[in-house]
Amino acid sequence: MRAKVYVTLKKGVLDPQGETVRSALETLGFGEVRDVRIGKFMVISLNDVPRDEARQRVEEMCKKLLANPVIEEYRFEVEEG
Amino acid sequence: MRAKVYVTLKKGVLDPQGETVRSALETLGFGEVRDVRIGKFMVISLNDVPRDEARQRVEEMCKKLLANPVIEEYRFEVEEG
Amino acid sequence: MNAMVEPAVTDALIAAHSLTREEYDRVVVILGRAPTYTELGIFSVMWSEHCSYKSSKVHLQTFPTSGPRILQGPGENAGVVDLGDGLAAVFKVESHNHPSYIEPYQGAATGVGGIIRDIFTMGARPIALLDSLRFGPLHEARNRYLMGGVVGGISGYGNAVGVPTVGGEVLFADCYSHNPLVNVLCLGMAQADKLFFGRAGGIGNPVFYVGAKTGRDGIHGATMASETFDERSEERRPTVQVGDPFREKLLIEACLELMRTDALVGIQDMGAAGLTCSSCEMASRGGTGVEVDVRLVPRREEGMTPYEVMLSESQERMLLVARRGTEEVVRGIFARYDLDAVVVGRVTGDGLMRVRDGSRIVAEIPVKGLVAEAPVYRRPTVRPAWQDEVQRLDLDAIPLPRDYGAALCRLLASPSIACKATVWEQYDHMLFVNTVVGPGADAVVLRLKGAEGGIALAMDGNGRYTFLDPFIGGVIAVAEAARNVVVSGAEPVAVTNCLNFGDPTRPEIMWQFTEAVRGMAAACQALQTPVTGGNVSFYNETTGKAIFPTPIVGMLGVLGHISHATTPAWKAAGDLVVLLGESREDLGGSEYLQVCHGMIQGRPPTVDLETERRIQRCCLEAIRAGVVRSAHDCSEGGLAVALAEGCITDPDRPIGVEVSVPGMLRPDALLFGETQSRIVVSLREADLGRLQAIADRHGVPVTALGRTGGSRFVCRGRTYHIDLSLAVLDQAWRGSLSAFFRHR
Amino acid sequence: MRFGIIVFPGSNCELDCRWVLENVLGQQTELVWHKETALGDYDCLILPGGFAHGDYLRTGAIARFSPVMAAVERHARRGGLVLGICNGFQVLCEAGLLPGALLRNTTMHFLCRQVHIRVETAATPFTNACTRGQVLRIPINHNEGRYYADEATVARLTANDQVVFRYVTAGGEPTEAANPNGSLQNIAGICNEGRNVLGLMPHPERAAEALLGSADGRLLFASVLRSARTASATPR
Ligand SMILES: Nc1ncnc2c1ncn2[C@@H]1O[C@H](COP(=O)(O)OP(=O)(O)O)[C@@H](O)[C@H]1O
Ligand SMILES: [Mg+2]
Repeated sequence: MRAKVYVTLKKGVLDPQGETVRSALETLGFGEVRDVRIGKFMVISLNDVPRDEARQRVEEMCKKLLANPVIEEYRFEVEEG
Repeated sequence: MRAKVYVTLKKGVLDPQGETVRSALETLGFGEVRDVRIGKFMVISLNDVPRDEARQRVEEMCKKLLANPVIEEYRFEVEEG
Repeated sequence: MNAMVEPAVTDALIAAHSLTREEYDRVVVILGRAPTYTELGIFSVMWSEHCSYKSSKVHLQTFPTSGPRILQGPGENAGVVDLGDGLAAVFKVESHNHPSYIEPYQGAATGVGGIIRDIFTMGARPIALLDSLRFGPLHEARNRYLMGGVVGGISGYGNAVGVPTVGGEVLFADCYSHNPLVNVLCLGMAQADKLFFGRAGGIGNPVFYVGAKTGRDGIHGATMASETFDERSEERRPTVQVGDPFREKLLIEACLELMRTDALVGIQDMGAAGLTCSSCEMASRGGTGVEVDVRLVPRREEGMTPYEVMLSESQERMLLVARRGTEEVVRGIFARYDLDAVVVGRVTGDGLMRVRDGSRIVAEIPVKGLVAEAPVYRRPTVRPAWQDEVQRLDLDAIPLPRDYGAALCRLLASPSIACKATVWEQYDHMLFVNTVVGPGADAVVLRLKGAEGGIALAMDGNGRYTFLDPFIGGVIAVAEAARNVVVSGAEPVAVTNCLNFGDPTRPEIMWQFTEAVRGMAAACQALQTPVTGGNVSFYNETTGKAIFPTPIVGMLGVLGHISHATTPAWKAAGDLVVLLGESREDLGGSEYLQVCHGMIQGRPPTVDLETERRIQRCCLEAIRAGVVRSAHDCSEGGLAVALAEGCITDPDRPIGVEVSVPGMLRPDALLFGETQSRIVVSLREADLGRLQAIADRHGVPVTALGRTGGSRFVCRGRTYHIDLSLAVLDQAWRGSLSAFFRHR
Repeated sequence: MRFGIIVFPGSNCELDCRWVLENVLGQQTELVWHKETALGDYDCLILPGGFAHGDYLRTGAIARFSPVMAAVERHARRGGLVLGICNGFQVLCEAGLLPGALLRNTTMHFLCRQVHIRVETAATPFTNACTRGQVLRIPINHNEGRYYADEATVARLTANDQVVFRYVTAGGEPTEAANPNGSLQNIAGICNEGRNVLGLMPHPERAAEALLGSADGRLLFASVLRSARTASATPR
């Protein structure tokens, strides 16, 4: 089974990479872009276990390693197959 | 409106970061993790336009700037509000 | 694809492997039969230009390669120079032009990784990188993208792998727009009596595969680097490799640790043509055979065929031969760094490269046939019909500038001359706390810890000169590199080089190549700086349009005492500014003609190597005697630019200058001409006599130009007058490149 | 005095720290591989610069779980000195031994250059040989040096005099132009409440010999030596 983890910068935290992409898009003629925020998208393949157990394990992974609560927040989905 | 863009490494392209995170998770006791691939997750806020038009524009953005066709592929969703 | 069924070897398949009919027939003779698919792949990479040097070999043999300090000339993974005190410098330059065009960040990054492996393979700790780069004009977004990616890749990989990038050069011209050049030099330090070589010795000894796992990366990268670009290059994109500087850092430490044991017999990096090239080169050097079983090779991907495993160019991998019985020592060391170390085969006595897929033999090739009997070509050469045309230059038709100050500023702002700080600030150039003179001077100077002395390194090569006259271009590449090392306080001792040219099957290109090599050989001879190695990159063309022929010279110099380190910047107000050497009316091929008149015309300045040698000796003696406080050679932009750089290159201490340049030449030639063998020095007034004495002994003309001081650049002559504030010069020189990258 | 220099896979400034401590300051050092679980008795531990675990995921994120870190933490809790330089600072933040985090430079570029930093407090074992307000010339070398912490934390740091260095102009002004990476309030280095753990982005070991352009960085090591002397003078 697979987990998809999304790690993004917290609201107040400045995202220079996103801002750089926004201004690059603007110079490329995409003036309609108001704001860009860039985070991480992780795809984790797991040995099959009951969904709830998997959910709980992935939650642990995020808390322990994948996200830093000082600057980031995370969200994830677990899917079969 | 907002577009969510997912940029991932093509299949077969080495992902040193993902592999390093996988082995870190393993040493942390998450032996059930078989594989980790790390990509980008971008949230783009746009001025409102008809959905199809927005879709087409975001497609262009991905082609032109957001993804590197040499090693990456992309996927996106456009949502109101 | 099922490992058991391999495609039949058809004419189409042979062509797809860029082997000619004749080459294929040769393969059949060597094998005494038709090759298998895997064997065809092995021959195609081993006989590619990149691995076999088939078009360049006979010419490279004309380089002087021996000297009292040379411990290892061309032929091994890198050259080795004796520094005394039991220390040896190991250095070499490598190109990664084609991969960097296809994917600038990863192309440049993996180029850095590759040259570093060449160095620690020899038993040396890599301590410095230099990068020589060529791009198209920056007003084109595509060129900014390429440069940003390449610099980012060198920064990203070099910094993380823990080898400082201490210097280099960047030059710009239209011809590089569709074919940028990325040449990287790596220097390592070793104990002279503890060098290692890529030799497979000791029949029955285990062959270890160490480092990263094998994937389908860069399959046919070697043949790609040997083909001209066309629209179809896009399709080749999947062959791009991704570098992992972290794994390479671990590989460096693990290999150096292993080298401190007595387990290691021979070691070789897996570069172009990966496992194939490394195993048969080791067997060839060792006069042995090698057998490997692809089943045992650690893999990253499912269902790889023997063909793919043998040709993969996955990065951060090494092949090594250990003494039988030391297997556990090897495994133990690599385990400590969490790296794979697997026995994949053994050394044999039958002189064959045998590849097994388990019990099945998929390739069995005489090593001699692959290496020693590889094709060698003396390709036809023709002086291009247009050569006379581009050399013609009618000075009378060229108007003098109305405003010489404006012309100077345009030159200082020309990206090829402008300050490259936006580039080098992205590189860790201080690691290992050796960098006494970092990027921004004529050469970098590194101290040698625990010794009195130091070493200097410079890279140079002016493609425009070489285009206008390949022989002179070759001479100047060597002479300027040596001069840059000399003005930094070091004696030039050895050369590495990278020869970037077009399609060698075109007689005009081959003529450029042979002429440039002839010029380089002559200069190396005269300046007593043997060639210890290098790299040839052919097929630098896109859709039939070749780059300027661009030989890049990496010059290694030795400082007897680190206190001899000297920089271009004035040291104090009130010093005398003196020119060593003579100015001639050399506007041909100058940056001034291109920038101010849009012309790439004329004959480049000629070099009298005896004069060059005397001026270098003179400058070095003056530096060692403590007579001069700054030294800077005249290169692109000529005397005026050299003087301006004396004022502004030290950001913390700008110092003005007031000079008048005597001479009967037309003023633009006097100020901006690029006559070679000229060096600007500054010194205390009291030392002028001593400088004069030294110069007389060497028969070097000395011209006092004026004095340092104030906050303006003032330069007067009979018919011109420049008076600019240093702020204006600084803005032109320092502000130019960063303006192009401001959005980033 | 005995220094332990922690070596993570990917660290690369450990030999430079060793060079300065042994050859410039005549001290004893030992390199400690990250897989060690017990530490010899060291007066000061140094977490050097580099790219532990390739800086993958987040700088310092994986290194903080290295076996040796438990021992480092015990050493710190016991009041032992810990100096984190650049990547070492990032590791200490991830490990929670120092508050806040270090983010991507706002320039979006790796930056290797000399900067000026001002000593904001001499009341630490790492700055007691400096004077408050003294300006030091020391190089930076990082891609993720933008110090960030939430307002409450920054307020607490300021109130407790835990901000040890700020990026300033040569004249000592903490201007925006003098801030190379977008750090909050130009913060270049901080210490913990116990003042025995310091993290900074600039590299003092790269500014310890005049030959290399500046010897200002030596003051940090000199401070450590001095505090050791006073400590040994007053029995524990
Ligand atoms: N790509 C680069 N990387 C690092 N340093 C560079 C690079 N390009 C130029 N430099 C530095 O800029 C200075 C000027 O380069 P260059 O104009 O080639 O000098 P010269 O004219 O004396 O050969 C040199 O000190 C060189 O080290
Ligand atoms: Mg020069």
